[in-house]
Amino acid sequence: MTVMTYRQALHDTLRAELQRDESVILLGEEIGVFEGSYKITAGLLTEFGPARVRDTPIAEEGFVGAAIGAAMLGMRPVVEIMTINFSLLAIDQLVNHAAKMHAMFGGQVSVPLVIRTPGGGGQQLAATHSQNLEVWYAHVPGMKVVAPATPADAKALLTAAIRDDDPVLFLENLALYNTKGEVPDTEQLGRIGSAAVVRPGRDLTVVSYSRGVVIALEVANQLERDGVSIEVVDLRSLRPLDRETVCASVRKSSRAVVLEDDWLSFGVGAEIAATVQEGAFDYLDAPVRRVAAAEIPLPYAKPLERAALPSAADLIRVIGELLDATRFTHAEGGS
Amino acid sequence: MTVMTYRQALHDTLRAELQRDESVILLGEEIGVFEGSYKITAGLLTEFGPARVRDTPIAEEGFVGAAIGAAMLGMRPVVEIMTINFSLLAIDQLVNHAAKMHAMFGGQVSVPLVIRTPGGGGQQLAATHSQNLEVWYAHVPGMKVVAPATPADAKALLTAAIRDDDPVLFLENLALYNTKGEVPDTEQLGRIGSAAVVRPGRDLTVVSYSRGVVIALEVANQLERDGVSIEVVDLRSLRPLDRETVCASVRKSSRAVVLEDDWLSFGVGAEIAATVQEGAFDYLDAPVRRVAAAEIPLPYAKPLERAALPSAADLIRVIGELLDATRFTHAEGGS
Amino acid sequence: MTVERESTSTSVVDPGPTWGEYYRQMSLIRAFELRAAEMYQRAKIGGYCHLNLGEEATVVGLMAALEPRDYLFTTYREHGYALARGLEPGPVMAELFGKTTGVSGGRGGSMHLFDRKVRLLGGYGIVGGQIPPATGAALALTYRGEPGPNAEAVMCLLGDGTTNIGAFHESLNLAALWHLPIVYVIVNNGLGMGTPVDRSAAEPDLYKRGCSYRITGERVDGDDVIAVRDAANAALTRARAEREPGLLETVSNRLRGHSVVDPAKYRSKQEAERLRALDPVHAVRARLIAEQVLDEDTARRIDEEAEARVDAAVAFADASPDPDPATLFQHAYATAVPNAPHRLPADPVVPVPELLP
Amino acid sequence: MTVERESTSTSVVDPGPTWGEYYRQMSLIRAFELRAAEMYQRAKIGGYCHLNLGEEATVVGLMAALEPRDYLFTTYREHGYALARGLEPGPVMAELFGKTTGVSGGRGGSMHLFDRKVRLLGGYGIVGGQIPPATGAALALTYRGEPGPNAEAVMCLLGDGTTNIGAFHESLNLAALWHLPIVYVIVNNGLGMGTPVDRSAAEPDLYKRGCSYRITGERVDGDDVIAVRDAANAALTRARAEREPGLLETVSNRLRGHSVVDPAKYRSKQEAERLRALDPVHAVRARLIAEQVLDEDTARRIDEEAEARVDAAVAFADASPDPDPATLFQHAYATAVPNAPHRLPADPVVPVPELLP
Ligand SMILES: Cc1ncc(C[n+]2csc(CCOP(=O)(O)OP(=O)(O)O)c2C)c(N)n1
Ligand SMILES: Cc1ncc(C[n+]2csc(CCOP(=O)(O)OP(=O)(O)O)c2C)c(N)n1
Ligand SMILES: [Mg+2]
Ligand SMILES: [Mg+2]
Repeated sequence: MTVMTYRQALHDTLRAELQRDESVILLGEEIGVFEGSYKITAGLLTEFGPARVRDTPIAEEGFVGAAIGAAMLGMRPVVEIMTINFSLLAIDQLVNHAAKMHAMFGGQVSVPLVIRTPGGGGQQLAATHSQNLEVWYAHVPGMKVVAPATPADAKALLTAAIRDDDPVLFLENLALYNTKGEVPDTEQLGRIGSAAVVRPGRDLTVVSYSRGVVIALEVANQLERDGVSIEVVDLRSLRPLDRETVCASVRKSSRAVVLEDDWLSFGVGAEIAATVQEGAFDYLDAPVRRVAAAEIPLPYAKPLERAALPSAADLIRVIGELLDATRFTHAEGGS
Repeated sequence: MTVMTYRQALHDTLRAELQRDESVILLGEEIGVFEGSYKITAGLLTEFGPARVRDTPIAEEGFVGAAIGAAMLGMRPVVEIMTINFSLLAIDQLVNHAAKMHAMFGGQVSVPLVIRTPGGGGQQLAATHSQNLEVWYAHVPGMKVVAPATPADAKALLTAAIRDDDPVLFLENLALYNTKGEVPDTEQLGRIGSAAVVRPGRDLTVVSYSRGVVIALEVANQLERDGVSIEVVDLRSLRPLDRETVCASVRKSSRAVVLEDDWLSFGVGAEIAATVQEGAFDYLDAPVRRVAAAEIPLPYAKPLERAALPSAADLIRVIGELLDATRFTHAEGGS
Repeated sequence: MTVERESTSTSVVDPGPTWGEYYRQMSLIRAFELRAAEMYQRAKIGGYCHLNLGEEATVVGLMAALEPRDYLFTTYREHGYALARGLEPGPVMAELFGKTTGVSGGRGGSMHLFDRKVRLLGGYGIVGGQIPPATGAALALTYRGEPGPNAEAVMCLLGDGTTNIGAFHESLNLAALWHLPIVYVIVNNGLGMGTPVDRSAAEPDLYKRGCSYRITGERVDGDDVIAVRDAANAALTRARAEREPGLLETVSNRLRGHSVVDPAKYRSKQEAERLRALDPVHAVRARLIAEQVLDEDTARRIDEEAEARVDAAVAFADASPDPDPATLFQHAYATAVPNAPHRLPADPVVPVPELLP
Repeated sequence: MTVERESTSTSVVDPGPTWGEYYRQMSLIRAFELRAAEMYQRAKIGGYCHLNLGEEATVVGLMAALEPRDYLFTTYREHGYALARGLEPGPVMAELFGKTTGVSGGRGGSMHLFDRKVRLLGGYGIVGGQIPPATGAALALTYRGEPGPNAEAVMCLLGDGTTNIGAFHESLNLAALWHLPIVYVIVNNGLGMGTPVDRSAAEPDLYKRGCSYRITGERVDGDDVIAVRDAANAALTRARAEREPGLLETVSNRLRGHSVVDPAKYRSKQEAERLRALDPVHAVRARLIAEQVLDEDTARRIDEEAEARVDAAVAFADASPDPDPATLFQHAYATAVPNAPHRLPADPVVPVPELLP
């Protein structure tokens, strides 16, 4: 085990996969000479040369599509899209092409492509540079979407994504890059499609993914001091979605909150709440609540941005409401 | 009142708005000389000339973005995107630009733009031409998204969309164009953001929108003969979403099914189920169920396509399951 | 608008087996497409159905230049290419019928023919969508082998209307910048749906649109099989040897509507008649007979053989089984993972455990 | 790579009030940008912050050509344009500080300056995103008035790296096809982040990239205010009178990193020094003094005045109020509609009615 940042875990995994498999290539804007907007690919151009680590022009539709074509011929391109906001320029290639090819062409071709891209707000990057649009990709059959919250999962899931034969959107988060955690030194192959109970608890389940998990764990630790026992489920994978792990947790705890950085309506939390009310209907003591971003193009000014994004305080407030409501119900019910 | 097709209602409304307001212009591929892929704009080029009814090259990002710029200067462009699948090529302009501008520029500019586009499968158009991606747009603050199910609503909501100062995605459906209904002869100004109980009932609420409403009504009529009373809520608007009308219905009926043509995970139904379990938690006698498309790139072959898309039979089966389950619970509960 | 054809081929009819084969292919494509139209009217074929009628000489010329080792990316208007690339008419027709024996297992339909064996890497229905992947396929080739006369290359087809979309620009820039072995072929049939070239492209001499990437383009008469073949050959040779992308414009006509359902009312009677007179299959046939490369009997036999093959294709497609709905999720993913949502429309989201009593 | 500058301006320094004003603007932009960098380091400014350092002559030349009636669309590197367009430094700095008195009410920040009054229709942070709307604004002008010397026009700025994106291609084609009164200006500062032009554009003579739309382009020395102004004027004149789009490339240097946080390590020491020697503000200042258009005292006064205005701008921004979180949903929609989701992160989705006892 080594303690390292999320950034380092990504970097080391890319390096290991480049070393291991000649068909792995990296493509993206500024990943080579500039060493990556967020320095994930620092040093890799020097080590592997410009054919393996390829700087592209600003042409998202073009180079993402080119990565798809290369993947069709057996390469394993790992593409960095600078932020998920810019993936909109390539979304036709991802959704109308990469996600369709395997099924539409009757299984004759596969597209072993990884799109690495960070999402998230909170950096005062304003409305067009602060989005969390992973729910769009999670909606699309043919895609796989993973969103690791820890350096260890970043390593394990990036390894799995690169070796997977389907297009995988690998979601990073600007606010996670500098977070630290223990990472196993040996090769790790994560399981795409499986969630994890990252903290066991009795009273209430908080479901989240990516950066939200960090906040959920903070809140869980804090509330423990008040005698409240929170279970935290880290989805890790949005497509496929591990509904069973989520429902099993709520069948135990009877209450759930979903925390996400994204806008509420039609967000990830909607699917989780819908799943839980179906899969744990008879176990729920209170409605599943969602803590999510205010539905507004995210403003630049710090006080507005702060008000719009969900915080630990918001999560604590909603947990409090649910536990109060539940106690009330319990009292009434005579338990 | 005149009985007319959904297509005719759209055509007549476009014509009326072109006559009424000089700033209304139509743009799109093949809307002029070709008269529209689905002939919605037939005759309008001849009547209003090529400046008002403008054929565009195949350049969705370009012409949608151009419509945005024209809207910023006070025009009211109504753009046809041939099908919603092609909107992916323009989605950066719609989501990163049109939806952001009013808020991001501090209210100094508005974008009175309408995007008309049909979605839907069932025409054997295969995976890339059969999608229902309206949920993506419904997720985005700054957008308005309407999805009328009837010719009358098509008229009222298109009129409202054209006169609205925000970008509106106006969702049509290939399978609705030839459906007929009564349309008032006088000007109708619909209310964006409001759902409607289009059929009252007692036992269970079916929530749907666009073509799903037609199926829901069919099923409701059919089940009435069996003594089952179904309430049908037509969302009509996906953003804003009229949660109160949905919840009020379920608070009466205690059971709900959402029917949608789209894939299940992270679809419209997820938001509806999540909303209902929160807004009508204590009233629900059974989980909200969702009837939605199988999660697979839609195959071309008819038997596969049929199996993948939700049908009246699917809806009936799920309603049956819910009512059975409920009766069982009721019996147990001793009512 | 009539696009003038700059490099009219001066090729005399070269006698010998080649011409017989070219005419055989043209005749087959013609017969296949007419039958496809008929089968569409009879609802054996669904969705959209775009035909190569009028483009037969282009199709055959291009495919004559393409080596088996090369990769081909096409548009939704690709039946003829599949045939000229050597696929049997049966599995192609079966795909149009949505049968399991179809080249794409009935999952793609008319717009999405794919066959790994002959390196036909797909028909694509999103305008311009094939261009970036084709470019990326050429990129993959640069990791595989050295440039040289025997190198592999990619051919990417696109329509005239498609030169106006962003993917065209982005891809050609990448190909030039990265020195990729690819030939982009603009199949200029004069129209994108109902829109003539000069109403969609501000530079209607489409072969000149490589200028923005220092790619020199060439225009050939798309009704001239040999001219098309030779121009494609030259571009492919350069792509193989020098790893430089090429741009070729073939100019032909679309004899019918955009797809089977389009009556093409936006074309005048005279225009339709003018086009009929230019029918490249009739023209080649007449010329071959006139120049005594084929005699009328041989030509008739070729046409009859084409008809017979198409008859057999229809019979094959008709007799083939429909895909079983139980196979719906068969190709959901290439790599299996837990929790993949294989769920029919009325199934519950999760299996709900029985409540304890 | 050094981009050669084809049309080096032969303009002598024309004496009189013009030059004083141009230098005043250049000096103000320089002072403003240096202060912005400082304020960013002091965390008064958040997000990304891209500066016009090295582009001052281009900015001033372009804005000298643009009439008040014209519309301007810019990129995220636009502080200087806002100033040269006549906005007070105070509200511009206040926008960078995220204050209510900012030009965009503090909602846009550095990348999204907008001011209706001076027809600055936005800074845009998505590369190429401004090009289609700018093109559409020009389309709107064709419904408003007749072509002629007094017609309105649009100027759309974009960077060298931005010529490789699809929106550039699609927009220029539309503008040419529809005869729109717009001038696209490629502000070629040699780099897109760390990528030199010849590694991103297969035709690195960017002004030639109008060829695909029959738009003739021109390249000017972006360090030469007069040359820039005159070339922009010529293109605008044609856009107004003939309704033909223009393409102008200005060649200058980016003196620092891509944004304030970029140390530009990918540039060698020598290169950085070479660029410093080319600093257009210093060069113009020295030349004006050498040719006795300004004396050293006047120049110093201008510089001091610029510093003072920027001091005042910072004071103004600092003293301005932060937006009140209660106004979060103020500009959610231009047309109010029922059920708009004005909900804070911890609010319930719907108000839940009290259960009857
Ligand atoms: C992105 C996108 N926009 C629009 C369409 C609808 N469409 C299908 S084919 C076509 C015309 C294409 O014309 P051209 O490139 O000349 O090819 P041709 O059909 O003539 O072979 C259009 C507009 C589409 N399929 N994809
Ligand atoms: C679509 C998109 N892709 C990538 C980026 C990240 N990005 C911001 S500026 C920039 C470089 C642009 O270079 P250029 O056009 O030369 O403009 P300059 O910054 O030099 O003014 C990049 C890649 C973005 N903002 N949008
Ligand atoms: Mg064509
Ligand atoms: Mg630049």
